[in-house]
Formats: sequence, structure tokens, C-alpha cells
Amino acid sequence: MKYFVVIIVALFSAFIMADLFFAPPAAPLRQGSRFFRHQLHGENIGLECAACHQGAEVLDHAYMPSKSDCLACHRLPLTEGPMAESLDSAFADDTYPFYNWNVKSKLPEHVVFHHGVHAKAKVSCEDCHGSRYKDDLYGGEKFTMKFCTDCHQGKTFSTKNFRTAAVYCGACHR
Amino acid sequence: MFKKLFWIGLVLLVPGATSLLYSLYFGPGAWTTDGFTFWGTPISLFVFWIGLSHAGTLISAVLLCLDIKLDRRTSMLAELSTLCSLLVAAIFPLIHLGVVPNFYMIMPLLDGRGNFSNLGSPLVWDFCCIAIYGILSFLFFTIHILGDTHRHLRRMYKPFAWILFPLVLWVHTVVSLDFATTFVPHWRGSFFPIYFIVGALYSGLALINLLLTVEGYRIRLLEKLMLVGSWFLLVIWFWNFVLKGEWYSSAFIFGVLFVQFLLVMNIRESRWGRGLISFSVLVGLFLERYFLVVPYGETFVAGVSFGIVDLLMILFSIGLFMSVFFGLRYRMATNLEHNEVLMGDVDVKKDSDVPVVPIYQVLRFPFLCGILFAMVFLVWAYSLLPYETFDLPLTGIIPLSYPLIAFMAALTLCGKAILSINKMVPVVFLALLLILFGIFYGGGSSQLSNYKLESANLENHEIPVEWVWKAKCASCHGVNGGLNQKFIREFYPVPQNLTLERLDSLGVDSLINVVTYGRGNMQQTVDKQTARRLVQWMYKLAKELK
Amino acid sequence: MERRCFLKIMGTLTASFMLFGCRLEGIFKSAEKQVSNSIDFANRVAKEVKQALSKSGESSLFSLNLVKVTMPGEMNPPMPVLSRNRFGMAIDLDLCNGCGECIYACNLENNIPLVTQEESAKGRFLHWISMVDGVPVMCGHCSFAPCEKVCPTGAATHTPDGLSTMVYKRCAGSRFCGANCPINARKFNYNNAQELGLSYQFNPKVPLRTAKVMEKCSLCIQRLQDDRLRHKTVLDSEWDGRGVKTACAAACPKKAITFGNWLNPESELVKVARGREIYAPKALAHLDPSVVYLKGKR
Amino acid sequence: MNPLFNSLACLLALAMSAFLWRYSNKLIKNSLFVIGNFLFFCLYSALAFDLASPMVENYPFRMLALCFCFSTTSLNHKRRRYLVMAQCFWLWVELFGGISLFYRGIDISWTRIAAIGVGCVCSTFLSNISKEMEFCLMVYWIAIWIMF
Repeated sequence: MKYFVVIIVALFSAFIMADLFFAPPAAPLRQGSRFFRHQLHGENIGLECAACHQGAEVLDHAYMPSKSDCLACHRLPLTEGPMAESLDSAFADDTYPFYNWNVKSKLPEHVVFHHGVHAKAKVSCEDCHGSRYKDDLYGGEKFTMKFCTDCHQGKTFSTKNFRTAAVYCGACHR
Repeated sequence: MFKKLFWIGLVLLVPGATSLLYSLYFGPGAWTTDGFTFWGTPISLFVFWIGLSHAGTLISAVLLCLDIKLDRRTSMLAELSTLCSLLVAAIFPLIHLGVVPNFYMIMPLLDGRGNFSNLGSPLVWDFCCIAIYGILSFLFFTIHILGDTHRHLRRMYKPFAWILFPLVLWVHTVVSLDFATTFVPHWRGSFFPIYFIVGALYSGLALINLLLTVEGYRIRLLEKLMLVGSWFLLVIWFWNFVLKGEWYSSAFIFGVLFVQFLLVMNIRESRWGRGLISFSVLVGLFLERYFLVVPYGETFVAGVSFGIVDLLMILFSIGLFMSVFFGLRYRMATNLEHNEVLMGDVDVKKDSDVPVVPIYQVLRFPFLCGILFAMVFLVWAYSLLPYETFDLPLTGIIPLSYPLIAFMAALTLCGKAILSINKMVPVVFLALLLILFGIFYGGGSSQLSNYKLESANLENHEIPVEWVWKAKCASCHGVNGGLNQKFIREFYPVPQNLTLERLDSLGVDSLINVVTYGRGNMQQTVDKQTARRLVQWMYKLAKELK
Repeated sequence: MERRCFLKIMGTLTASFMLFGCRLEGIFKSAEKQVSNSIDFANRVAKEVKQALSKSGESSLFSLNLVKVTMPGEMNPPMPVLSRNRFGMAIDLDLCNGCGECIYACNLENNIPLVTQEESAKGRFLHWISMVDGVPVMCGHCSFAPCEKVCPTGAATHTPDGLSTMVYKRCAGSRFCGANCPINARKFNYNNAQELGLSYQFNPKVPLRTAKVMEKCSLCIQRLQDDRLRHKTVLDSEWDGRGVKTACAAACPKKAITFGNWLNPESELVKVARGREIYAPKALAHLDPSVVYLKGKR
Repeated sequence: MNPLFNSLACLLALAMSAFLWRYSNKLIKNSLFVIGNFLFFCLYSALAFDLASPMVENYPFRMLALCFCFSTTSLNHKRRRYLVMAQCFWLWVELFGGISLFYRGIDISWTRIAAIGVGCVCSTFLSNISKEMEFCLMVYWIAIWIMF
């Protein structure tokens, strides 16, 4: 009897541990953003998300900025300090890749999430991704299907008066 | 004897298990199907074994309800065979699935994604019915075994039989609806519920008779019932033939024709004769299920054509049943053989010390609980239909209603008593709950995609210029054209203030040039057309600012 | 705790840990054969389409048996969500010569995997369009869709716009829908095509399906949805699917296939179908299909 | 469904019910009569109706159920139990036959099912069944058969 209970507990914990070690990571990889701090660009100088993530409010994805997008501002000696120096030297290097972001979209292939449609429905970036003034906050951990459908059915964000939206499978899946 | 049969079962089981693993790995392509027949041997095996399992309950519960006396060891054997064949039957729907890990999606439970299965599908009814039937048969068997030492459990035996009686018929009806609700011409038949029930009971009787032959005794009643069943089935086959022009000769020969030898005294009296006849019924009924499930079966192949995987799977099912059943029977033989109450020859009325309570009084409260539970569950399920285009007619709920009622009624009837007797049962329930919990949040995460989040194209003429402004200009000039105050407070190259006067002084053409090619600290790389639209937007903003 | 018991428990723990840890992908993962050359692969697809065309006579178990129907209108029974659209197609049998270009285009558009030799011998092609009696047959997108009624997981559902859609990730592969489709429009992918190197993603908009799920014609939902989203974001106008064409309609050399919106009298589809006799396969006629056949003048 | 043949079927069921359960405790003989009746009903439905119509599929089964119902009125003992069970059988045939037809696009006649269900529930309260009550029940069943 005692043995039996222990086996049940062992199986259960084994399941959890196995999931911990073998399951794919839930959060997207965030690499290559060694220089970048959201706080400096957001809170400090008041940039819109769409200024760097071009198309975030009109296209299907929030795209990542290219080297030239960064250089649009960073050509100028804006600030001083070790970080700015390393940035300058990196950009000065011709071999520096045009896109230095290794970001995998958390969105699975069979799901369609159109950023533009949501912006059009007056959903701001912060509603899903959290405050842009915090550093490197992505919010992706909470993006489950339930997160989407709850809002589409009007169960969450009740204070924001979002319209309820399509909840049929074909609207988001293909 | 039992030990020998157990070993034979094991010998059949082992090669069969390889075919099972093979078909698990290679999926449904492993067995005989083609581009038009999607169901194959696993489903026929499922229907076959679930039918066999019903007979056990029928013989013990239904005959109990109808006050037809059977001796105790027969009902014991029948219930044991129910459990064993249910175990065999439960394996095959899982094998049949293409994506086995997704089986939890068929359960009518909310999963972690907020999805709910489609209650209107006969497969969901099927799943629920069989799960509930399995649990209740197990409880029934437990009551039967424990009733030996616990008086108050023996009192619940008959009311429980009344709960199970409709359930057995219901479950097989639901199995038949899997076929009858489809548009397949060969499965056309609103009479399938009765047809399937008759087939199941008939094959189940054959199994019990076979087991009795192995035990070395016989019951005339069951043999007569088998004969009657064969005639009834024959008429239904005849009706099927009249409707669709289908006739399965091999099933007829094995399933019905051979049984008539029971009318011959010498064959009836010989043990081998009875055994062979019962076995031939099982063969015939399996063939019938196979031809039914694989609609083009007999037109494609004269007689029977199984692939090697199909054959091994059939062997596996037989082997599993034999090894489990005779293994348990062997243990029972050592432990229970001389227990008069459980394995007695005749059903002597020794229950006089058990107070007789009218059945409906015992069942009243449990049934009320059951109805309440079913209503709450169905209303909950109905309210959960997550997606707008789902439609759930009343017909989608009715087939689920009785199993739910029976489930709750049986639990209220004897749950408490059993919990108090056996400490093992709560542990099993805990484990079941844990499994359900796992399923609840199950599903894992979908694979990440490899979308390249590069090269946004904002120069498409369809994109409203407002957004291009936000992306390309607003960092310095501000969303409303009135400068980004935070930015210019921090950094010295103050951008030009785009007032209406200034715009007018520059003129449209030169503005477009500036936007296209950049000037001073400003760097822009949009095309001329977009620049023209940006300038128009600038004017609009400037007017608004003023 | 005595030593033997401890060892037993630890043994169970390790065994179960390893058992759970070995996900199927972990054990059976083989190097994905990526086909480098899309042109090569397209040639293979074309070859298989030819093979399917040559086999179409022997492998079809039902005959088309066209019967007259009325022009598709509002969905029946009506959808819980109202929509001004009901998309569908009409195939002009006076123009169609059964060349199979539509199958080829469909395969490339939807990244439909090839099948192995044994499969094709058994007639298990995966093409969403099949030739029956020299006529292209695909999912009818019936408004009374029998496949959706019986799908246990709810992977097959309707959109308010009249499309019968599949969510492949939700499919458990019970093949109930396939059994219940009167015209066998649903195909089951028996093989893991990605592992066998039998699939190639020509179109990034359509994800490759995992093995052992049901597939069928989606009426090029990716094109429709992209257009819908475009209307919602940048064009800001009511969407009626004008200008969208399915891959087969776009590829048909005789312009026999017309895609459009049955509820919009201005749409190309209604214009084409008006004044013609409308047919549907007999097995589908009472299910109110959205994909119909045109023949002769009325 | 031809109303004339439909009514005739009802009468036939009534007539054939007289042959059932005449041999107490003779399983084989009783079953032979049931099966003979059933065969007769099958032949009747095959001859009287168009076999392509989906409604005919369970017609002999419905006739058999009706026949059972009629026959229970002439039983000697445990009449109420078998009365209820016969009606349950009829309900079963109608309900599940209806569900399977519903999935093939044919509406269920809910009134008939409800009427049988009501009869089923109400007859559980009949403690002793008088001759008048028997007659009422028969009229009720015939009314269900012909009208709904």
C-alpha cells in the first residue's frame, strides 16, 4: 500500500521533472540584444513601439529593426559611455549583419496573428506585451490560446471596451 | 488447465504486441485500408470485444433484474470476462487514432487551451459511455467480490444491477450510432441500435458458453438463449439484405448455421461439440463486424483478406484476453474455489438475513443525484461551446445523458461504502483525478515557427500614411507633428518644427526631396511616392496643430 | 525504509523518468531530408499528378452522377454568426477538359505532400482535388457538412463565410470525417512526409501538416484570410472577397473554374452561374454544397 | 409513408400480438413466435413501402415494439414491469433511430417520442391494470402510431 502511494507520487514527479528537462523552452530566444535596452528607448526618450518594430501597428508582424534603422539615429553621437562606444564600433564594422536579431516568433506556424488588426481595434501594444518602459519585457509567456479567446469573447480587458471578435477556428488557424 | 490456457494466451500475446507497436509507430497505414476505407481491423476488433464485454454484464445484471436465477460462479465468470474484454476493447480505439497523443481532445473536458470537444460527435459519446461503463463494471465486480464479507454491500448488488441494465444496452447503442449516423451507404440503418445489441448479446453468450465449456459444466438456459439469438440475428441479417442487398456468407455459415447443431443431442452433449460451436459463433460474428466496418471488404476480396498486421492484431486481442482472464481465474481458483457464496453451484436463497428494501426506494436518491449531475454537466458543456460556429442540437446531448446519470447514481449508491471498506480505492481515485488534471492542462506547447521578423515593407501604397509617419518620422517629429519632447530634451540636434508657415515656405517639391533623400541630421530612405504622401500628412498634422 | 524497498522505488522513479523523458520526437527523430531544389520537387509533383490522372478511372469507387440543384444561397441551416459572404466555386464542365492543371496548382499552393510508391499503388493519393470521370472533384464545402457533425475534437468546423475548415493541430486522426464524406474529399496523410522527404514548402503561407491527420481542400483559406485582414487594416472597407482567386481557379487554362461569393449578385461567380444549369454530385445534392458544376444553358 | 399501409401495420401488430407469450416458461417456443412475427413484419414493410426511403429502415422494429406493447396487456403476472419495458423498447427504437436519421438530415418526430415517453412514465404508476385501462392504453398507442 505504502509502496503503491510512493509509486504514484514518483510517477507524477517524474512526469513533472521530465517535462521540465525535455520540453521545449516556452519563451522565445532573446539573443543578440546585448546592446539594446527597451527602457532607454521607451521611457527615457519616448519612442513609439512602431518606431523600431516597424509595422507593429499595421502589418501582420511586429518586425525587427535593421542596422540602417538603428543608424538612422545612431549615426549621431547621441550619448557617451562604454555601451555607446561598443555600439559605434559594432556599427562601424562592415561585417556586422544587416539584421542582428535572432528572434523566433512565438507564434506557431498554423496560427495567424495579425498585429495590424489588433492595433486597428485599439488594442495597444502594452495590453498584451506589458509596459514598454520595463526592460526587455516581452509577455510571450502568457500568450496561450486561452489568452486570445478570452479576450475575443470579451471575458478579459472588460474595462477597455474592446469589441468582441471572431471566435471561429478558421479566423486564426490554417 | 487455467495455467495452460494462460500460457497459450501469453504465447499469442507476444507476437501480437509487436504488431501493436508496429502500428503505433507507422500509424493507420500499417493495416489494411485504402484511400476510401479509413476504418479497419482495430475498429472491428473494438466493436467485437465491446460486444463480448456487454454479454457478461447482461448475464449477471440483467438476469438478476429479471429474477432469472443463475448460479453464482456463472455470474462471477461473466463479470470477470466483462472486465477482461473491456480492457481489450479499450486498447483498439487508441490504436486506431492517427495522432495518439491527441486522444485527450476527445474527452468532454476543458483543456488548457480552452477547447472543448464536439459533444455532437458519436465518437465522444462512445468515449464517455465506455469510460463510464468500465468504471461501473469494475465497481459492480468489486461489490460482488466484497459482498462475501460485507453484508451491506450485498444489499446494493441488485439496485446496482438495475443501474447497469440500461447502461449496457445504451453503450452498445451508442457504439452502433458510430455507424448509423454516417452517410456511408453500407452503414445506412436506423435499426442499427437493436441490430448491434442483438449481435453483441449473441456473441457474448457464445463467449460465456465457451468459458463454461472450459470450466467443465453447462447451463441449458444459456445454450437455448444462444439458439434464439442466432435466429433473431438471422432475421435482422435478412432485413439488412432486403434493404441493401448485402449478404456475408462466411459470417452466416460460422455465425448462424453451425449453431443449429445445438439441436442435435449428441453434439450438444459433447464438450468439444459445445466448445467448437461457441467458437464458430465468435469467428462468424467477428467476420460480420469486419465486413461491416470495412464496407468494401467483401467486394474487394472474396472471403477474407487480412494483412499480417491485421492478423497479428487479432491474435493479440485473443492473447490478451486469455492471459488476463485465465491468469485471474487461476488466482481465483486458489483463493475462492471453496467459497460457497461467490462460487456456489446454485443460487440458494441465503440472503434472508439481508433486509429487503424496495429497489426504487434505494435508487431514488442516487438517481436524483445522477440527474442533477447530468443536467449540471450538460449545461456547463453547453455554455462552454467555445466557437461561434459550433452548433449543438438536442440530439447531441441525449446520448450522453443516461451514462452520466448512471455514473453519478452508482457513485452515490456505493461510493461511500466502498471507500470505507477498501483503502486502495481512494488511491485509485486520486490517481484518476491526477490523470484528469494532467489532461486538463495537457497538450504541451506547439512548435515555434521560424517566421523571419525582418524587412517590414511600409512603402506599400495601401498602408495608411499615418503609420508610415509613426514608424519613420515620429521618433523625432512626434506622433502629432509637434516634436517628441522627451527626445529633444535629451539630445541636442533639435529637429525642425513643422509649423504650417515653415512648410509653406519650403514648398511641396522641396519637402518631398528632403523626405526622400534626407538633409542634415535627418536620414530617410522612403521612395518618392511615399514621401509625397508623407508630406501631405505633414500638412494635415500642421493644420491640426494650429 | 528498508534498503530493498528504497532501491525498488528509486528504480521505478528512474524508469518512469526515462519513459516520460523519451518523447517520440526524441527517439524517432531522423534527419529531415530537405529537398534543396524546388524545381526538381515541382517536377515530381507534376509526375505524380499525371500518375493520379491515369489511375483516376480505376480508383474511384463512387461515380459522380451529377444531378441538378438550385444556386447556392444563404447557408442552411443558418450560421449562428451572420455573414454577408458565402464563398464557393463553379466548375464549367463545358469548358473543362480534365487536363489536371488545377491539381498541380493546388498541390503547389497548399504544399501537399507526395506519397510513396506503395501508397500510390493503393490509390492513396493526397491530392485535394481528384479526377472522377474526368471532372475535378474537391470538398464541396456543404452547408450541412456531415464531416463536421461527427468530428469528435471539433477540428472540422465551418466559418461564417461558408468554408469548411480544418485545424490540423486539433485533429486526432480518428478518420470519422473521412468515413462520413460521401465523395471522399478528405484525405488522410498516412506518411510522415517531412521525414521521408516527400514534402516541400512552396508556399510559406500554408504550414506543412504533421503526419496522420485529415486533409482537404480549404478553398485557399490563406488567400481569403489575408485579403480579409488587408481589408480590415489598410483598406477599411467591407470585405466581400472580390478579387481573390483560388489556386485552381487561377491556374485553369480554360478558365473553367470560377471562385466567388454566392451572396453577392455582383460577384463573378454569380454572373457566371446565372442562366446556366447547376449540378452537384448526387451524394452531395441534399447537403447544399458551395462547389457546384455548370453545364449547358438554361 | 402511405397512411393506409401505416394503419394496416398497426392493425397487423395488434393481431400478431395475440400469438405472443402463450406458452409460459417455454423459451424456445415463445421466441419462435416473436421471431416469426418479426419476419412477418420485415416482409410486410418490404412489400408495402419503398425501401429506398430512410424511414422504412427501422419500420419492422417499430412494428415489433408496438406488438410487444399490445401483447403485455394480456400477460398474467408482473404486467406493469413488462408494460413499461415494452414501451421503453419502443421509445428506444424511435429515439435512437431518430437520432441516426437526424444526422442524415431527417427531422426527428419529437412529439411521437415525447408521447411514448409520457406513456412510459405514467404507466409506472399503474398498480393494477383494469380492462378499461388496457383499452385506453391500446387506444393511446394506436393514436401515437397513426397520428404522430
